[in-house]
Amino acid sequence: MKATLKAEAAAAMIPDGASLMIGGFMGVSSPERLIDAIVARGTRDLTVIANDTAMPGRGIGKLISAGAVSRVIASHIGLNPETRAGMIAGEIDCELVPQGTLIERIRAGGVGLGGVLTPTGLGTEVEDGKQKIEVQGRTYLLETPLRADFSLLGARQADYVGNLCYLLTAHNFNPMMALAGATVIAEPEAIVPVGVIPPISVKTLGILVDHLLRALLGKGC
Amino acid sequence: MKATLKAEAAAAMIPDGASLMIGGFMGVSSPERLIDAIVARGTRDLTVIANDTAMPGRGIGKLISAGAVSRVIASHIGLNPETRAGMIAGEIDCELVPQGTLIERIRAGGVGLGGVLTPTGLGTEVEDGKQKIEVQGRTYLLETPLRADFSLLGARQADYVGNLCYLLTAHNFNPMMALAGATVIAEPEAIVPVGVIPPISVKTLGILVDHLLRALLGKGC
Amino acid sequence: MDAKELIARRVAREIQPGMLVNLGIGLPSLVAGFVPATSGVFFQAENGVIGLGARPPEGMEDPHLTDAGGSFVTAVPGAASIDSAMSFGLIRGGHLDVTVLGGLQVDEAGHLANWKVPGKMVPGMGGAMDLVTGAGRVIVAMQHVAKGEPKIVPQCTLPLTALRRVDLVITDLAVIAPTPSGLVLQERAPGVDLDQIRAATAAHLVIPEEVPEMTRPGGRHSPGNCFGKG
Amino acid sequence: MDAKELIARRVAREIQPGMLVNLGIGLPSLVAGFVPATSGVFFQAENGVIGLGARPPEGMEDPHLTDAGGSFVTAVPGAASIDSAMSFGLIRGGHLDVTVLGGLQVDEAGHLANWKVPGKMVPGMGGAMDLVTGAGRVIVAMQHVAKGEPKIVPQCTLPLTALRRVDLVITDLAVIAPTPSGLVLQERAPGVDLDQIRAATAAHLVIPEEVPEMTRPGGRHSPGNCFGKG
Repeated sequence: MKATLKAEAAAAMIPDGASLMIGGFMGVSSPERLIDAIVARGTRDLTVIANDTAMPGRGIGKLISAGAVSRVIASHIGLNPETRAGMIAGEIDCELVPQGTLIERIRAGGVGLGGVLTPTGLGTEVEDGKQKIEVQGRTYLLETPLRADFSLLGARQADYVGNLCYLLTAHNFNPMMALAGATVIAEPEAIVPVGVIPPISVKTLGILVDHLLRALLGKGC
Repeated sequence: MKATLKAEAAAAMIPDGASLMIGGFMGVSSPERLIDAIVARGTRDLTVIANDTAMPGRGIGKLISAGAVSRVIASHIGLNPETRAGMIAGEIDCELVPQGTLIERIRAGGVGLGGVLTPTGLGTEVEDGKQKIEVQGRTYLLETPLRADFSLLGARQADYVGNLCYLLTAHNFNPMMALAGATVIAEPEAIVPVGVIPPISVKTLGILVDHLLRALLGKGC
Repeated sequence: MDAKELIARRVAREIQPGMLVNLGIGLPSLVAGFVPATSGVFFQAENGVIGLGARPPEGMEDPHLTDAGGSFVTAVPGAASIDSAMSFGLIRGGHLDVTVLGGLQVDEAGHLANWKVPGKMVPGMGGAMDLVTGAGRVIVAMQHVAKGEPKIVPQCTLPLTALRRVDLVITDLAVIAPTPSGLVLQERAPGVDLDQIRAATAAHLVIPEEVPEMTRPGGRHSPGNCFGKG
Repeated sequence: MDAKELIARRVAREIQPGMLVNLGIGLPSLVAGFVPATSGVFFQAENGVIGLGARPPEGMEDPHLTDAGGSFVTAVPGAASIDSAMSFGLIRGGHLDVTVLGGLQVDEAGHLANWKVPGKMVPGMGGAMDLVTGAGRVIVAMQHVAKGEPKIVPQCTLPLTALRRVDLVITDLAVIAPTPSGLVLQERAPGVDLDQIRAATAAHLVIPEEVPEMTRPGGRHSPGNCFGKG
């Protein structure tokens, strides 16, 4: 059983300079309260690994606007002009990774693989500096694992063991990031008693989740 | 929507010499009716890729007993003395693969990766003949993808789109094998109308399933 | 019929019943409107759903169900939700039958450039590189010319999306099939003649003796029956 | 107390509240009986469940819920079922805190051999190689001697399971910690003296001045309180 904590307490665990994997796709299923708390705290020099940087005012976009982020590893930043401006100004170091490669690198980091071979990116800018390996007569790029100090997840439902469920397109990067963060903090919309989530419905195992944000009850916290 | 077919019709698609991935773990969640139909048909010289060969009289064990299998790629054959006898007699060629490596090789074949790097097997017999690759200062074995002509799956429930659900420990190798067979045949215990399985409960996507065995209704077929 | 609708309708005819299809943002997303709901086609949104449906009625939007562009969508009966590893596993693993993408340039080798204009547009490739590398068929749906500049060129000057030769290019002027022997002009838009196409194309086109119009009598598709099976 | 129970009880004391633990078939599986249900320990069965419970009452077995040996089990509240890719992802990815495995040989380098006796026993390694490679801690639970032959040897003569040095060896005679400077004798079984252990061990043992008995007064574990927290 896990004690739940407030967003401020969770944000206080994250030091300047930390690397964060943050779930969500264009802000869908990102941990919004946790992000707000990091912004409020004024944490700096963060590395963010995520599919995208959402847009100003939403999800990871709020971290970008706050100037909290010095490095981004993402597949797409096109809908956030502030990320682009930060990149051009040299304030944000951006590594752009094909989406399928990004999720496999995160998975590899999470499941103890030293890397994966993918055909994606061959013959493009993406192959620069990467090892090429031939297998069964085809050439692949060796893509290396990603891990982070923290994984910050947004989920629909949790139980007090830490098991998580997501709805529909709100899974996205969350389940794999749960495997690849040294410390995993989950922000569920609701928490239910242990045993209420059927074993076949769990999408992120409670044993992977270190901290659970207290759910909002009505307007209070 | 997929028409359903009888086990005999499905078995008739599988020629002598075919390679089969067969789901199940010690027979749990193997497609028993399909296996029975292959045995009845007398198909020969099959390659079976599976976690294990179960035991005589159960799951893949029935194919071994029938002399239908000339090659096995598995992590464990210890509970089937007939597989061992066939191996010693030179009738069955056995490749033994660590379980975590086996499932990753199947996944790689299914998701279009050219291979994965794993630390498992380093310094053991498993590394013989394999490429070693260093990443971030650690050494890994390059393990190559596996695919098969057919994947034969056992599932709890299907809908007529072909979406599949499994119960508890009956998932095992089935979901990854669904990705790695050129033709995928699923044997559900029950079939429900389209729309009955919630989108978040689908564990194998219907678009991966080519053929669906008719479910047993009462005693009839 | 405007140019975008023309293109979308023509792309829709490439989609066969039962296929799994991924439509890019923008013009390609219009294609769904011309594929009959009864065809058993499943649309993928790479952010995590197989069985994407139309926009929901007002007031019935759900923040947990959006497409890759972040727009609210619905799910059809038989839909399934998946995480990003499975979503791109499907794409890279060859389980996606067709992807329809926009393009900045296509060249004589059939290479596509559609993710970057150095110094101008650097949004990141998102899923484009995986889609072009892994999909069963890659269809590029785009305007033939952008701001007076031909987009079908001898060799892409913009960064490539993949080494893979795309399968079909459908524009407001023509249908062009990249092949090992070059770009073959297969169809022309209604009322468009060969000179117009040549003038709007920087690349060399292989032009067969007969180049029919896109929407032709007796074809698989006729006006007023846009929901007929491909 | 028989030898197996002695070993199982001693292993159980290595398991801390909240851990994720995988128990091998046979002797290691007995450990679960000595870990308190209230400790929040989750047991993994690598065939696909986190939160393995006890054997079900007769008549309540379910063919869809078995352990890796194929025996019927139950699932505790908060359990989750997973496929084999996730199961071994947990193991190889370092998410499993402890694995308890049987052994055929352990040597002075701390190497374990437990999956093959060439020409005699060739069942396949199953999950053993991943477990020894990836688990947070590897505990070998075995008889000290098999059919008169020492199992703790200078160098394994049987094929290795992994290059990784195991963390602890618990037998019916002793608790031994493989370290960079050799096999350190940490505890002896009740009533067993050092000469007995030396005689039953082919490997060189590093023997500290004091080697307490496994079950000692004031220790973390006492008879009659086998369900006390580790």
